[in-house]
Amino acid sequence: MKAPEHPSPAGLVGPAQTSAAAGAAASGAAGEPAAHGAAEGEPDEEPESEPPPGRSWVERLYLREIASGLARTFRHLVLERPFTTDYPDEQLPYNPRARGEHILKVDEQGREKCVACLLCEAACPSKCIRIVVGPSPWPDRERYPVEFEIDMLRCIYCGYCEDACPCDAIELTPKPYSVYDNREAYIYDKEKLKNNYPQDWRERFSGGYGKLTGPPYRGEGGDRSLIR
Amino acid sequence: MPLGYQRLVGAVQEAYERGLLGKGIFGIDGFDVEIDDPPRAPAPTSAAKRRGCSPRWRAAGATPSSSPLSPAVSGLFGCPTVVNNVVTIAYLPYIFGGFGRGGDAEAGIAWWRSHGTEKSPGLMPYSISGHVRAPGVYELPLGTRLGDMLELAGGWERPWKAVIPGGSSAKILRLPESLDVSMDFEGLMQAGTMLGSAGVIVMDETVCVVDALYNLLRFYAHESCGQCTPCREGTGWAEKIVARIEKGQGRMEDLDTLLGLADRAIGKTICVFAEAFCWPIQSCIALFREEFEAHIRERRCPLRAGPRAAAGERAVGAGAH
Amino acid sequence: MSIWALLVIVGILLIVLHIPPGMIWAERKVAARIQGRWGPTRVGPFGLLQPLADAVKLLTKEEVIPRGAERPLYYMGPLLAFVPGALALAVVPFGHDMRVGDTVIQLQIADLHVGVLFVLALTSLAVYGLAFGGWSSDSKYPLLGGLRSSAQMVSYEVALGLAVVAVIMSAGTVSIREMVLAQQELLFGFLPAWNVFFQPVAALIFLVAAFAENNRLPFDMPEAEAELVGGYHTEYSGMKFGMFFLGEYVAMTVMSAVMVSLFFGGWGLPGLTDPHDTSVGNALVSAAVFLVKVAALLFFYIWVRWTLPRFRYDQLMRLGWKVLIPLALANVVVTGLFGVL
Amino acid sequence: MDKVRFRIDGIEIEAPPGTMVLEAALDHGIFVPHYCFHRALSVAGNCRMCMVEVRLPGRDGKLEPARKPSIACATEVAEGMEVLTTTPLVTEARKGVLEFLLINHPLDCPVCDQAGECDLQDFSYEFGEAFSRFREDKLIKHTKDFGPEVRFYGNRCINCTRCVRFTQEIAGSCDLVQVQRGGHNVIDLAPGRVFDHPLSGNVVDICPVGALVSRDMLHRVRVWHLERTPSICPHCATGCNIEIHTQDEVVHRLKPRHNPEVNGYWMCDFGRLGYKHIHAPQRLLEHRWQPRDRAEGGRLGFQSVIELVAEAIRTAGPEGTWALASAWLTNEELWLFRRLFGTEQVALIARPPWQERRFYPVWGDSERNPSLPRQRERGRLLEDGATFMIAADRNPNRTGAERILGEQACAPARLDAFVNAALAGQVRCAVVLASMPDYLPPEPLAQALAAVPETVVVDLADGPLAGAATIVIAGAAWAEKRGTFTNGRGRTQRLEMARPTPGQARTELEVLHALGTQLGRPMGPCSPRRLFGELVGEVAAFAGLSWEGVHHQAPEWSPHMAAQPRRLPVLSPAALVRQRGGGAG
Repeated sequence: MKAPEHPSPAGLVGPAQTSAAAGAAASGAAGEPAAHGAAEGEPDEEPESEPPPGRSWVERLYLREIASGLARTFRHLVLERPFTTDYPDEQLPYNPRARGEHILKVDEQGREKCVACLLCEAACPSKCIRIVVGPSPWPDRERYPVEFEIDMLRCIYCGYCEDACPCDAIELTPKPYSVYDNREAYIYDKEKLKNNYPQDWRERFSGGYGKLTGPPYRGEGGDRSLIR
Repeated sequence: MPLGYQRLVGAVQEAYERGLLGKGIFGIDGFDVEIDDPPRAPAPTSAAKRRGCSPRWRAAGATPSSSPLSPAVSGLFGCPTVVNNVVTIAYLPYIFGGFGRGGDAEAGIAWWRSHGTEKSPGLMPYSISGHVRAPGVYELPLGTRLGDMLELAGGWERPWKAVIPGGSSAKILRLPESLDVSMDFEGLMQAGTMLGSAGVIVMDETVCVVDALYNLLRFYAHESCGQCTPCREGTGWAEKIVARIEKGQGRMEDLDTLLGLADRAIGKTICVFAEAFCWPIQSCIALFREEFEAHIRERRCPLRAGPRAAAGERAVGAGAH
Repeated sequence: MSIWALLVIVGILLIVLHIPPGMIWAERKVAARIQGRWGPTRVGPFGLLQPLADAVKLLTKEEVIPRGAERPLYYMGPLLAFVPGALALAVVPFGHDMRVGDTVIQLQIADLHVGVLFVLALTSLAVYGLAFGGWSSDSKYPLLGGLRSSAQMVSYEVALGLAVVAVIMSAGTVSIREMVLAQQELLFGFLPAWNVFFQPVAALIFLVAAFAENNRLPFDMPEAEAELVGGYHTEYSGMKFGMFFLGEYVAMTVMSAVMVSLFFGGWGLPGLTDPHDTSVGNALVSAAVFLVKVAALLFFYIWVRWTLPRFRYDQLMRLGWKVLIPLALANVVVTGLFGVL
Repeated sequence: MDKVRFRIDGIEIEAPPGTMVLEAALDHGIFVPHYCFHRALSVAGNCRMCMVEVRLPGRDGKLEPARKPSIACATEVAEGMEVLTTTPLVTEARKGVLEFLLINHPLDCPVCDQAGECDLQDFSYEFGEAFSRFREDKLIKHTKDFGPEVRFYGNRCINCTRCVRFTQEIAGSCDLVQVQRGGHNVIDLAPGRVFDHPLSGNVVDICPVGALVSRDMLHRVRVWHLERTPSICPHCATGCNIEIHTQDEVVHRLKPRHNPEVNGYWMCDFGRLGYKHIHAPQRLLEHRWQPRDRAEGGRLGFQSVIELVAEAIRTAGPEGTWALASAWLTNEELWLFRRLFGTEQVALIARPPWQERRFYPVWGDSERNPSLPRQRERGRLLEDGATFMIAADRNPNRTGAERILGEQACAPARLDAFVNAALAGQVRCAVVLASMPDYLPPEPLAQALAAVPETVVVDLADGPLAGAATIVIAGAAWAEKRGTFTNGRGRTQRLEMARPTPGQARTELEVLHALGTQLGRPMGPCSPRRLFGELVGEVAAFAGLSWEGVHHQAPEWSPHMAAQPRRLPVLSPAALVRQRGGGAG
């Protein structure tokens, strides 16, 4: 099998060359730009799609490329240290502005700060918030959420609810998304939301956690993470 | 019950007894003149103004209304209505009845013109109050020089600082610079203020202008009828700001706020009450700005003994809006 | 059958059955490290028990069988993919002969005189497993995967066979045992007399064809995930899928073992093993050498997998039919000419 | 009288003299923000929000720029006047007013029920400023329940006095007054009063802010969730135009829809709260079979129940079958009813009127309401000087029934005939299409129905009617139907479906259509629109009407109505108050 080294584009060659190229193509010598078969140095292919000019058949065996590829992967295998973190033993620090699960904040007396205005519900693009409004049992406000549910499976953690809240009652903590084995567990009710950012998580994000690397968590004004 | 009110009611009763009021007076059948009791309810000042000839006279609220253009044609209950000041009515007999001149109206008019200036003839009862030795009502010809008037009222031992020439809603004037002002309609207009009710309030150098303004505004906040928005909200707001400045808790931007709210209130209300409470604000700040700034800077009233912004006094305005 | 032969069978079986789990672990680890990850770390030290966990998972998974599946063939598929490949190991010598007392024990289950042909015959049977599995699933992806797989394996078997023909021609025997023994000499005093030096072209063709036979990257067309979901085993779940999985690794092991025996001197390594010594120690060392060689080839399998991209199917076919087969034929002719000369 | 020609923002406008600039502007699509102005009320001019710049021609005929803005609501139009609504003078004036309004207004929009439909929010957003210079303490005013329907939040009040004027001019009760003065100015109940007037709910509608809110809907929903469906109030023969506000298929409130010829801007509290029966716990959600003589029976699917009814009708034969329609059925349903049962052995059941005595319009007492003559001049009043009318007839479509089934079929005598026939044992099967809330059948009727062997009742809720039945079909409430009602004065108006029927309930149209099909009658189309088309063609009283024409606010009167206007008996508010005190409504 012999093929012209630099097959020219059909329109630029003479009749003889054209017929030779056509003959070569007809003889079925069209082949494979890659690899293993032609180690002996036999010319092996006439690609049907013409290769870019200026590349010899030796180059088109791509042996050098294969070898260098193997070398590179081998170098990775032997020399380079993995750069992954060993989650969950090792956790990267969260940005203080990371948006994880919600918390429903309470005041000094443990009452929800939420006044059930439903602005978060209105702002929510995934419609994951469900609030049942009722007259509040306390004299200093009129309405409060009798039920407050967030469907964490629907939530996209966009933080719009936090932006919409007029009384800082809902907040997205850096606590990452939890995993459960049943769907019901993903629907957080009011009690769960109120206690969704417990002490150990707060310590964790303020640098108190063992394998935490990176700068400790600091909220704006120092009290962002506090339940207030 | 105020003395003036008692006298008014007494005079009306007397007129009824003598047959000058009531049905068929002067023996003419069908010539009825009735005088209603003035409303005893504490009507706000604004309701008593000229435009207070309200179709709501019989309704509960004494509030001015956007009045017809001419009450004398169509006023109360759609009838011709004339509302006049007591002073006007009191002078009528002197002028038209020629009272004391033998019932000659011409003579009365001539007598009236013999007083006062060309454009403002006649007499005016000036109610001079404040820092003069003999405060009281002085009936003087229009156009009397302010300085003469104050000397007439006895003068004062300390230098004067300011005068409000035409009732509390008139713009304030600085003394002694304005002692030569002619106390008539035109002269005061030239001086940038007005004759108004001719209530002359004189203040000497011991008077704090801020405190005086606060006093005025407290009055206006109380007297606003509350019908239309700029006056209802503006009077209370201005009072609170000036109270704060007087207590030494003011801020420099408060002065701009005061002038701004005055701008926004003037000319936007049904009656002229907005002007009434805004003109003192504007003139006091214009003429005595350094005194306001001293209050704010020193955080106390410079004219009172001791700092007024004592610790423990409640911070005004925390958390508003 | 002597007790020794039974022991050898058991031993080889044990070794062979442990290679796929090890491969799985190694595959995942090597892949991970090449990609800058850690790979399995949670199950056992260094994640060594990961294959066990995988096995437990596969065994406990629900078996889902498509409604339209051709049941008998569907069940046979995984078996055919696994068993013949494993059987081929019977003729591969795992080490030098071992004399215990009076008995000479061959570390080989059966020394067939037609060993190479036996290997070829059995490995080509595996294509049935794939074709059955693909066709009987009654699903388009497996069907396409099975079709591709049969076409590919049939194509490359020719090249593979022709490469072996050249080796047979130069070795003059079809017994793997004899071939291995023939490679224990030294050439020119320093070069092992391995067939790879006599038949480099055949070795290369065999290597490439072995990749294709095992459906390994860069020739894993039958299960190209991007196009065919899972190829012929798309509809398999649980341990049936596990059998396919196992079959692939066993087939790789067999191919490596055959290749070591045919081209890389089998259990011999000059200087370490002595072909004339039949002591137990020498036999064990030779077995270890064999296993290391196999492991090295298996590593090469993995290494290539995580280095090279997948071929297109037409490229694959073109390479097989237009390059490898002519080349192998030419190689046979050249070998024949040398033999005549 | 000649019209006055003037210009607003450069647009040439003609208006009759006496028109206020604000009205003229709104009529011509130029929006001028306003709070205290309401078209149905007298002009107060106290919010100062509608200030515009008015330029009048001077002596020389040239327009002179205004020194200060005027309020558009109290400025009468004048020849050659030029009104500008967007000059810097006006913009600044609006900003000023909004700043003043907001200084004492609490920022409690999140908990305010008005949020979302609040003029203060809207105007602040559009015309106001984003900040306030107010740094002082806000004034605190009282919050209290004015009456059973209305709660007052003094802090939110902007003292526009619309509510006060409403009680003076429309309701005539003068229940609400402004007390205190200055910044402490606040709305309160007149001494000794309770705001339980039957029109009290309207002050919630006219309150531009959240000061007066509905106790019925307090904290229940946020208005931006509500879907609005135009419809007709069914609770009396007035046929007030309303909007049904629903969220997730639950009706949350009814609001009046402006129709100057029916209800103006208003509706009464009976109608306003008259949606509760839609979600009543006693609501029928499935079809039942409860034979008199046997123990079995139970729930049935729709097709089965229709088969059962058809079987009963066939068994009874034409002579033994009577059908009763209620005055709550739509015209389309009545038309199908007539096609199915004819006009002979049918009768009409209806809720009894408010009271035995019929009242005539007594509202609009000009002694108490000095602005009334002016309103009459402007054509704001309904006939006879009444500001609003509640019909004594508590059924929405008696007129329609009379037109379709005939006067005789709807007369009480026919019902008596049915009762007599039933008690005499001549009736084998009775079909009752009731679907009326709070309907208590009179004692003879209940006895008669119980005496009929097969009684089929289509109704909304479990009650005496459903109790007397052998077959109960769950029907649809008025908010779940499309169709038309013809009100007491002969005006045909369209109601729209605001929510689907709950459970297995079906509209009467579906029931009648399925029944007719089951009986083998040619039923034709089932859509209300096409049935109305048939009705227009077949019944003379509906001739000339069109489905589109009777929709929404189109002021189309039926020719029948135009030829013979009927006087509608209405009630005095005092009587209604007494009735409500007795627990009616």
